Amino acid sequence: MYDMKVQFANIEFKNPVVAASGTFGFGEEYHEIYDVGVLGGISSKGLTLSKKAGNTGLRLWETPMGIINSIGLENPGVENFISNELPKMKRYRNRIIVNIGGSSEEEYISAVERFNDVDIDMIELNISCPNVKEGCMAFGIHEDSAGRLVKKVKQITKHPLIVKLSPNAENIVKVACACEDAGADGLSLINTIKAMAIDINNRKPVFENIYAGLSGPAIKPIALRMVHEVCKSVKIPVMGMGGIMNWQDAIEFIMAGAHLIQIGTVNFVNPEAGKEIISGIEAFMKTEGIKSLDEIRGII
Amino acid sequence: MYDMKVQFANIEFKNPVVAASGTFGFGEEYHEIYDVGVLGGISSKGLTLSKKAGNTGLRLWETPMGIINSIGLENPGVENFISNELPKMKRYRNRIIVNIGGSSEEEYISAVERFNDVDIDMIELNISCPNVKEGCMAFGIHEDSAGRLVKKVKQITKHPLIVKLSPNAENIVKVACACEDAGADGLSLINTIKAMAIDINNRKPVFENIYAGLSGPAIKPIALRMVHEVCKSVKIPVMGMGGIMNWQDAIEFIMAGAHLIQIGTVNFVNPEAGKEIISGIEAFMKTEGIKSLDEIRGII
Amino acid sequence: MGMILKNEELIKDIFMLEIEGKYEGKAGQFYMIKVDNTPYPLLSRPVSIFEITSNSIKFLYKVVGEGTKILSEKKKGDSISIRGPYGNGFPPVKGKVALVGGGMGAAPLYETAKQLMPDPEVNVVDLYLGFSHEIILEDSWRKVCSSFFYDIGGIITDYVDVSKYDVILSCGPDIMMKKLSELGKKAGVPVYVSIESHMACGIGACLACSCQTKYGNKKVCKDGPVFLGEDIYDV
Amino acid sequence: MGMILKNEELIKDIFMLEIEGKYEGKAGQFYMIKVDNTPYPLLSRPVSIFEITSNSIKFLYKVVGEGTKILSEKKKGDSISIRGPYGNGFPPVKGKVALVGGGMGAAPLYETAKQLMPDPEVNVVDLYLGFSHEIILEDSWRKVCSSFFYDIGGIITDYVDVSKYDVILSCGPDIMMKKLSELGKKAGVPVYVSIESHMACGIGACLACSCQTKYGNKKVCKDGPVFLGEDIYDV
Ligand SMILES: Cc1cc2nc3c(=O)[nH]c(=O)nc-3n(C[C@H](O)[C@H](O)[C@H](O)COP(=O)(O)OP(=O)(O)OC[C@H]3O[C@@H](n4cnc5c(N)ncnc54)[C@H](O)[C@@H]3O)c2cc1C
Ligand SMILES: Cc1cc2nc3c(=O)[nH]c(=O)nc-3n(C[C@H](O)[C@H](O)[C@H](O)COP(=O)(O)OP(=O)(O)OC[C@H]3O[C@@H](n4cnc5c(N)ncnc54)[C@H](O)[C@@H]3O)c2cc1C
Ligand SMILES: Cc1cc2nc3c(=O)[nH]c(=O)nc-3n(C[C@H](O)[C@H](O)[C@H](O)COP(=O)(O)O)c2cc1C
Ligand SMILES: Cc1cc2nc3c(=O)[nH]c(=O)nc-3n(C[C@H](O)[C@H](O)[C@H](O)COP(=O)(O)O)c2cc1C
Ligand code: FES
Ligand code: FES
Repeated sequence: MYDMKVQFANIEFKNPVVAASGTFGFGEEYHEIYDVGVLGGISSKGLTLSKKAGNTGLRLWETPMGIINSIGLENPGVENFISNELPKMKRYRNRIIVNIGGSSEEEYISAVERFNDVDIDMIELNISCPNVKEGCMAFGIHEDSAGRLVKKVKQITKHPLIVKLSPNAENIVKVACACEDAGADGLSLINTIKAMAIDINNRKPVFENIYAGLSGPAIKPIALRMVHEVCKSVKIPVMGMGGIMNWQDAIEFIMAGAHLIQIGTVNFVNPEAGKEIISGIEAFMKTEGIKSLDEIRGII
Repeated sequence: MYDMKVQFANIEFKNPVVAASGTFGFGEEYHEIYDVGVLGGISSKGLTLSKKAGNTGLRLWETPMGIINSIGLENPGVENFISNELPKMKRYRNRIIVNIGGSSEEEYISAVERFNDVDIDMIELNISCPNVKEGCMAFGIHEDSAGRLVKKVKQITKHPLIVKLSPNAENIVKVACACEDAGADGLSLINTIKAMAIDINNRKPVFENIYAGLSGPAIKPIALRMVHEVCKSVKIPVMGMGGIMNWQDAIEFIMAGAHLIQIGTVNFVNPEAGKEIISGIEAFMKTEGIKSLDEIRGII
Repeated sequence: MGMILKNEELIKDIFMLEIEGKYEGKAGQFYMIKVDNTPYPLLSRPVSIFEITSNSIKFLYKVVGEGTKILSEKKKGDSISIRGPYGNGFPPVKGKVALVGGGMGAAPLYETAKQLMPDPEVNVVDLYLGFSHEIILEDSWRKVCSSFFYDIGGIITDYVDVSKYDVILSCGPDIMMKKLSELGKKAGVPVYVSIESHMACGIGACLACSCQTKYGNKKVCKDGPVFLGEDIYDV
Repeated sequence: MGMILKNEELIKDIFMLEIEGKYEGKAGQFYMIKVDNTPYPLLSRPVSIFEITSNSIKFLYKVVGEGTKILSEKKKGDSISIRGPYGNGFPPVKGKVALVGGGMGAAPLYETAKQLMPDPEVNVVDLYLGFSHEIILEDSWRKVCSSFFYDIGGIITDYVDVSKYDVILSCGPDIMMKKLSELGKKAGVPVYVSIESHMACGIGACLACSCQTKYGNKKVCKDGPVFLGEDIYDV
């Protein structure tokens, strides 16, 4: 009756709630708290071709209803992921999205290529991480570099390709359109917003890199606006995220046009948020007599 | 001994704390709460050549540690301001900054020109209001339109000219540099960030204009980053703002390079904030043995 | 900072909050209540004066969202910060007065009735209240007026014979206040309405609460919340 | 959700919080405490187990910033949400054990001493605590160890003859734990240190708390907070 299923780039998700990259590890830790198999899917911690140690110095700072992180893509590398983490992720029997970062076109391409014969559901191309010195977000700032990269990656990948957009783009709508034109099967947005904090007592920036990425409810009104703008401008489906704390927020993103929503920071605030958001959406559909989310998607 | 004075575009401010445009009216209401003459200055509610009624529908929405407003530049118009409000503002004996909005070059120019023989301290050219349908923010999105407008206004005004930048600019640093090149005597940033909220029960956007402007502590980490980026790129002085809640935040902006800081949303949260921030800065200078804010300005 | 003397749930979701101290204010004015001592949520909530006693101020409020929810969890002995009184309040009136409230619009009418009853210029203070589910404080209302009428779940304006009165003071849903304003206009009886608006500053500086009136934009927080009904509603 | 039984200021800015309920945890593990029931501040604060009793859990904490300030304002009877226990805790030890704490690093050593004292494999539990201003809970510490040494304002490591012990468990400022690790390395005595890091998830998912060790990055929240000193400090 009340069907939460969502078709996204020809892949069926059992419900619209996906754990956001970098906030959920590979699912294991949260699986000790609730069955993460209830989620529509999990986007893996951002992977790079080779293992990365991430940034030194302080990595996390709390701000009013937000957090700034400077993790810097610490990850085990693609090979380790495939042998050690992926088999565990498979047990959850939901959609596996592999989030890929990189500092050069070649690195992205080699990492994506490696997955061609690996059983995953989708690649999420992260061209929006503000926390690594070279590359990554650089590709997401301008439509030309984004389009070029996406085109090349699309040519070589066998998996559906979604591109994760940066709110730091000069014009996020133009980047979105360029990705669509380059063949992306879907988009996800927003990644964190470039931000800063200063330790006034020590007269130093809080982060060694000075700038880092802001996420959490503080940015929700901005994220929602960007998701709405992008959804109005492209035909490919969108995963919306940025500050979602509860089912009400999730419904806002769906009404703004998102097919799926991702939850990041909220997992730290309430580790059971994923489960609760799914039941909240379900209850809302029942109360409002909504049979499929298609009825309310993009109505704004 | 501990001197809070700041020179900004050859104008002396008795301290670095200025009330932000649109959040302080013309000072009168707050003067019933404390002597607003203690502030370094007051930036007037955004004025347009003719009176404006502002936006219809809901104008304000609270978000996690932020507020979204869609006032839409309701104001009495330049003429009424000069005859009814300005004389009252003069009683406070601090710096009077006249904030000017407009929807066309001509409108800006006529409004600014009108002040040539009026005794005020400074013009703040608002090219960043996201809440009016035509113009205003449109000028602040791209460096070309911003530079062109500023150049023309600079030619005709007899007052020091500062330009208020939009965080929605494609590249705020480029806009800042274009304004500097065009002759601006200073910059102020940031105005509100384009944002959105949806009323899921009524399945409608909260605001008639759909998008409106986010301010408050939620945006502080983003504002601080932008102020830092701009201060590193221009030689003219900067008024920094966005989410400042207390003297610690104010010091962060000064360490990021701002000459003056403006306080907006905090006035609604704590109407005595202006006074408290000034004494907080003073106490900090004493404890740390800072004789002039020059010692810590831009040390990050 | 005041100390909470009482924060009691009268019926589901409706609370009476009492704060210790000497407070000022006239009928129809409101205070801005900071619901928590942390900066979150940022804005204070406007709430009408329910009653001013010699050593306290009382508010009657309904839990409708996050702010009022947080407020409802405060306990006796907790400290709380409020600012006010703000707004114009009800105007001075004479003769036969009807007070008409719907839902939480009842709140400002208690102090109003209390102040009007002993007024030598006022002959009659009839109080009409419409509740959606259940009556609250029945005995209290009765004590502060000439006659008390109430209704549950219906339309309170049906009970009010506007032409019997010299003036009507009202607070409640727009639809109720508009109806009254219409009736009042027909009968030549002035109807004053207390309206709501989202507010930021509460003192007239931000223009968040602007409302359109016959005489151009007015600020609900400063020029209002009480207006002449026919200046607000298109009647 | 647990109910607060006690939240008492022992000396300026240092509080003992007791929460009702049956809680688990071993010495050196921590809980994530949500300091308020509103979403603000977003993140929970990691706080070591001070003591587990049959019907409650206790935490000893210092007010250092906004979160702990908010926590300190909670009262008996308020409800509070905590998650845990997290982290590895101190390893099983044998023989003569010294526990060395500096500042709030004392907190996890109470439960540690309490658990070690009755352990048949453990012969001696000497407790060394360095305080900056004033001693707290003097009687309590004495009761849970073989010998209790303390110092105020000095350097507690000066009092510890590392070579007398089979193992050292410590918690405190980095400089103290580094010093101990050096002394331990020289004397061939393993020194375990409990380190701090800013945390978001507390369970190993976000990598906010990564720290560099001899064996590559480790997560303070999951692989720690207890590590072998020489794996962390360059000694
Ligand atoms: C002059 C005036 C007097 C009032 N007197 C009373 C009273 O005596 N008793 C009572 O129960 N309520 C009264 N209200 C309504 C009360 O202010 C709102 O119910 C309250 O602000 C809701 O806050 P919330 O956080 O629970 O709701 P949310 O919906 O979560 O609030 C979100 C935001 O919207 C604002 N908001 C939401 N509803 C309203 C509203 N109806 N009016 C104004 N702002 C709103 C809030 O202040 C907040 O900023 C009055 C409103 C005004 C303007
Ligand atoms: C494993 C572990 C056990 C701890 N046990 C205790 C204990 O038993 N008693 C005690 O008093 N303190 C303990 N702490 C330190 C305690 O977590 C911090 O003092 C507290 O988080 C400060 O929060 P705040 O909001 O008051 O400070 P703020 O500085 O305002 O906090 C801002 C942010 O930084 C984080 N933060 C600030 N200082 C620290 C710190 N030293 N360690 C980790 N995060 C920090 C906060 O969690 C918060 O997210 C422990 C820390 C860790 C990692
Ligand atoms: C600690 C942390 C680590 C993150 N790591 C990644 C990452 O590796 N790859 C990526 O695409 N996004 C990463 N993100 C961004 C999130 O996936 C998400 O886009 C962002 O946090 C906004 O959503 P939220 O507000 O719900 O957290 C990370 C975010 C956080 C907070
Ligand atoms: C209600 C409101 C009205 C505003 N009106 C104006 C305006 O008229 N002109 C202008 O330049 N900025 C206006 N602003 C923007 C503020 O001056 C300021 O740039 C912004 O709010 C960020 O600072 P804050 O976070 O301290 O509020 C307005 C902001 C608010 C909240
Ligand atoms: S609430 Fe600010 S003007 Fe009325
Ligand atoms: S706090 Fe998230 S991994 Fe340790």
